[in-house]
Amino acid sequence: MMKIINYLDHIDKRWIYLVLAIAVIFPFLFPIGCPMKITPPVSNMYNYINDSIPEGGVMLVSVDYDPSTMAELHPMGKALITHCFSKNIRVFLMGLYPPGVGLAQDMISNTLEEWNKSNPDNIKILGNDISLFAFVPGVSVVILKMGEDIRGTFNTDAYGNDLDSLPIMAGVNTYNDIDYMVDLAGSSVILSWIIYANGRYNQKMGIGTTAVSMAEYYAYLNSGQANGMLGGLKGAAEYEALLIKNNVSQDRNQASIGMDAQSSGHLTYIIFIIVGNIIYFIKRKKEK
Amino acid sequence: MIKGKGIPLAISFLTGTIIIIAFFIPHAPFGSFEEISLRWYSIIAGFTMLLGVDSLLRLHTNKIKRKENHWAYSIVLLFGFLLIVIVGIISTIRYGNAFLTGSGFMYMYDNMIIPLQSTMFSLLAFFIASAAYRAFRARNFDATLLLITAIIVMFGRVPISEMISPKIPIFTEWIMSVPQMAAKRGIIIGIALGAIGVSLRIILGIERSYLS
Amino acid sequence: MKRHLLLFLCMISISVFSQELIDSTNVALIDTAITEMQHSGIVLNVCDTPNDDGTSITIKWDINDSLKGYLMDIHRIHGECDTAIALDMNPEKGIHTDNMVHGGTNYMYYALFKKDDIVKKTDNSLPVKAIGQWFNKERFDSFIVLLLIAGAFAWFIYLAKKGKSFYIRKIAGLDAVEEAVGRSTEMGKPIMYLLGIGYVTDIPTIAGLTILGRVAKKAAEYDTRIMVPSYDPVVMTTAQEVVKEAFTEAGRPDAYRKEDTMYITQDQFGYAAGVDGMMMREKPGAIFLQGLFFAESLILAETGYSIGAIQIAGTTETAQLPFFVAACDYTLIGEEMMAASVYLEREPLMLGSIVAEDLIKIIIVFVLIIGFILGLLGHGFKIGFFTDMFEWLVRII
Amino acid sequence: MAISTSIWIWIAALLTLSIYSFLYKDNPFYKFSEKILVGISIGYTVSIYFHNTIIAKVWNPLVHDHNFLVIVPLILGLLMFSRLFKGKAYLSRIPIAFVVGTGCGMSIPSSFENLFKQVQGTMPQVFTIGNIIILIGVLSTLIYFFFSVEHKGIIGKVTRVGITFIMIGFGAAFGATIMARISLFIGRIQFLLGDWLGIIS
Repeated sequence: MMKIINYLDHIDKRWIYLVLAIAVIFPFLFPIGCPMKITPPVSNMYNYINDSIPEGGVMLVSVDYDPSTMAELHPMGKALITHCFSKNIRVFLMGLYPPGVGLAQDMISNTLEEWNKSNPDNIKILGNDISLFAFVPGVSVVILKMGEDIRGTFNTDAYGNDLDSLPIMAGVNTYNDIDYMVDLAGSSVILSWIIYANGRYNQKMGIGTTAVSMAEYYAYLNSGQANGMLGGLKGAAEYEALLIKNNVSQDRNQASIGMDAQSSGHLTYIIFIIVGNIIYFIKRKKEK
Repeated sequence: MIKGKGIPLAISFLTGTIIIIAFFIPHAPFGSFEEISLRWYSIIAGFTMLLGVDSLLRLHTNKIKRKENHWAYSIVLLFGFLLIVIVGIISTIRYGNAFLTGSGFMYMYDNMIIPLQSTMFSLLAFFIASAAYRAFRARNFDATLLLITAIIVMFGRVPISEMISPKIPIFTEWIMSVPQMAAKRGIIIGIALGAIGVSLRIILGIERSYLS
Repeated sequence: MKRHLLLFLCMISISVFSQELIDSTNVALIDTAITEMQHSGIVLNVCDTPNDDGTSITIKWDINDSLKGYLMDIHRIHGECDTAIALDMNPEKGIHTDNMVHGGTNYMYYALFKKDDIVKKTDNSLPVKAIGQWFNKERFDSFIVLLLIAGAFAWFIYLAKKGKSFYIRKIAGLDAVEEAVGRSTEMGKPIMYLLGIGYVTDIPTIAGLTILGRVAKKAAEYDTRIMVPSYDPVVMTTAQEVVKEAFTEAGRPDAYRKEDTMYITQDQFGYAAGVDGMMMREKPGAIFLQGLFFAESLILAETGYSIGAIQIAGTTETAQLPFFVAACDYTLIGEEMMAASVYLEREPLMLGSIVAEDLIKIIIVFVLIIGFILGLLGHGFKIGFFTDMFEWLVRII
Repeated sequence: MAISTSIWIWIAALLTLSIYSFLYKDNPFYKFSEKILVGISIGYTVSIYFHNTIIAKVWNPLVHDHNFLVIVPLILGLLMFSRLFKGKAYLSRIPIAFVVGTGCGMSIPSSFENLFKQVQGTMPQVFTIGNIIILIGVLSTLIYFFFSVEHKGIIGKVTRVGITFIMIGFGAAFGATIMARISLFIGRIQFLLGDWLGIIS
């Protein structure tokens, strides 16, 4: 018995790594398909976009994260864009920091390709249905300036085209012309959006954030400053589940599959902590 | 006199107090002080960063010169640095702004920095696993409490827990929005007061170790 | 700060914007000449923007349903000069700030409401001047709190100077410093002190540097090596000075080794890897992690645990604290770490400042309790008077 | 989906794999990728600093607006490099003093705002058990941070409650952080299996 305990106590780290890697990769190859319960903050956002934005309406998504949180936030952006495409809502993307603009571009090319492949009867075009504003430094200043004049704030899109020349810009001048905005970020920049865009210009908005930061923003949901929230990979997965339920997209997507992996990963950690502590206690008892 | 700490202490005192006063006085010239010093701050603080980059590059050029162990990797580092700077300059000349999508600079960012950085951070998932097994011990009441809460939260945040009981996710949310929030508020208030304390000690010159 | 930034940017944007718009303004004026001008019942209320530096005027108007679907232009009149300061605005905002005025000059404003070819004009407003204020009334509450804190600081520092001694409670992690240094000495192992990946301008790094001074002094007294691998060159040279001073204070300047405070690399994971390797080679008996730590905290703490060192950690980063608590023997949490230098130094002036912080905490505790009672009586038992009191309290905070 | 033919995806995939090879043991592939990451990311940071600060806050005001005041921070910044010269290092205290002084000056008003916000947030508008527990938690945590009172008797018991809240809070944060890290790993797996190998869609 003690031999096993000793062996387990001094086990090579690499076995631990291997167990975790297998636990996370396995669900990708053999999906489990955990059922998903939809939480109110997610369904609120979904319903608002689904019911309250008219056809041809305008949605703004600000991509304010960097690679370190992209795994959680990227699927949210994709799900939101797909939803807007299906409702024929125009989507604008932007980034307050340089990394966000790069990530937003990736998001656009991905969703456009996927959508046009599976919906040949409703082709979406860059510049007509979706666009990405150029990067402008200034963060909260940019948010404020958009309330005065969006065209004057950015001048061009991220591909160097004059905004005035884009069909998607028709009638879009300030926040008044944007029906809904979602900020995707893992940092406190969400607060700047809430304080300036919502506080000063009454922009209707939703939040997409990481699992770590979720707890901070409940207060803003309660106060009504934001009407919906997607939290972490789970939030994204719930949104995808809603899209599938309403036949917007057919197959399970990134976040939903990721959720299986997340589940098995968490269970692995829990088992590690428990086993590690059992060994610790047995050894301590023996030492006494 | 110039070599002593007198002048720097006076500078800290003056800049600190002026900014605090300017916070309450919108009238010129105070109104613009905060904005000006913020701009200066970002310019000067950037040089601290440049100094670090300079030391790092110097460390590696020296390694190459002396042909120390693994000096070839230092060449890789310098190559990476020069590559992105040159690409950045070329992109700026071609597009007017290196941060435009489609410029070579952003291409390097998207396809090299993004994957490398996120992979680097994801290594932590493995280190946490090994730490969970080897270092996170319920050695006392506090640590036990911490680990139990962590296990509940990890479990409650994934769909499996719903299959066992729908109450588990609700309980997890409650932990996040009630006791977690309370502790966080307390700690934040403490840190805010502590920061005020340290700031005042520095402005008043009681704390001066940073000038060594 | 954000106010000023905003002001500044609005100024820039409007200056760029207003020049571009001169032509379109003319067009708008021609329009008004062709169509029949109707009089609108709207009145513009203009006033100096409060709490600013005297370069803006606030224009307000009442919103009513008759404005639905209209777009609004606002014009500023100064002598002969008529300038459009806002074009095609949605009137539902009810407020606009003109940031392009000079202090002390009289201006008048009027607005045009447009829909299809109907244009309604308001009367010219009363003349108004922009005046800079000497005190920002919105920040009165902050001012009072500042006075309170500064007063408390001054009072306790004064008491300390007069020779009053203050009590400071036990901080377990700091009492363990002696034990950790002692045990390292017994085992003949060095001590390792990590300042994290902050710059010398970050407050946690500064706090870490002061604690370093105390720990180094203990190390000098016990005649034990202290190693400080650093992330930033400025932090490194500062740490060298701090350690040198501590050794001199302890009367052991000969034992100081400059090369023990070394530069590793300014790269988060490179630093973690470098320090990790050093831990495995040198097997320090005690490891201090005091400063600004991010994702590397876990890697460092786990390696330290695996080599069996006593670990004393401290940071203000709430996301990293759990890892420290789980893997280290002692952890200084947030404010404890900022107070640590005072605890170790026991200098009367510094102690005074800690007591002052506590006084503010007591005030906060009382405010919270009073707020709770008022809230309970007001909102819980619906007693109007207490509701008002509660609202008043929330408002002043 | 089939295996990718894009050269960039191959580069990203190979770099990703070489970083993961570190988990087996330190090796030349890992060292190569790590060094290239460090090189590129400091190059990137320097470019950002140059673009957002030097050009926008020094060059433009100097050349276009003839605002010569910006020379002062520029000189102060350059003084920072005196650290590298023996005997002149004391000059770098001046910019450090300025930056630390400004930082402290600014941290005081912003700490106030934080304080006010947190205190206000704790004042309950509605009476639920949750709000009362939050109040108890905030008060006891705050009392834990009292330094001038001995933690004995009633205060000792209250601080015990405070530390319990703190540990529960840490446990929750701990769980959430783990969740974020594993999401990152999942992201990389999706890239490797999906974008690169095309095994999953």
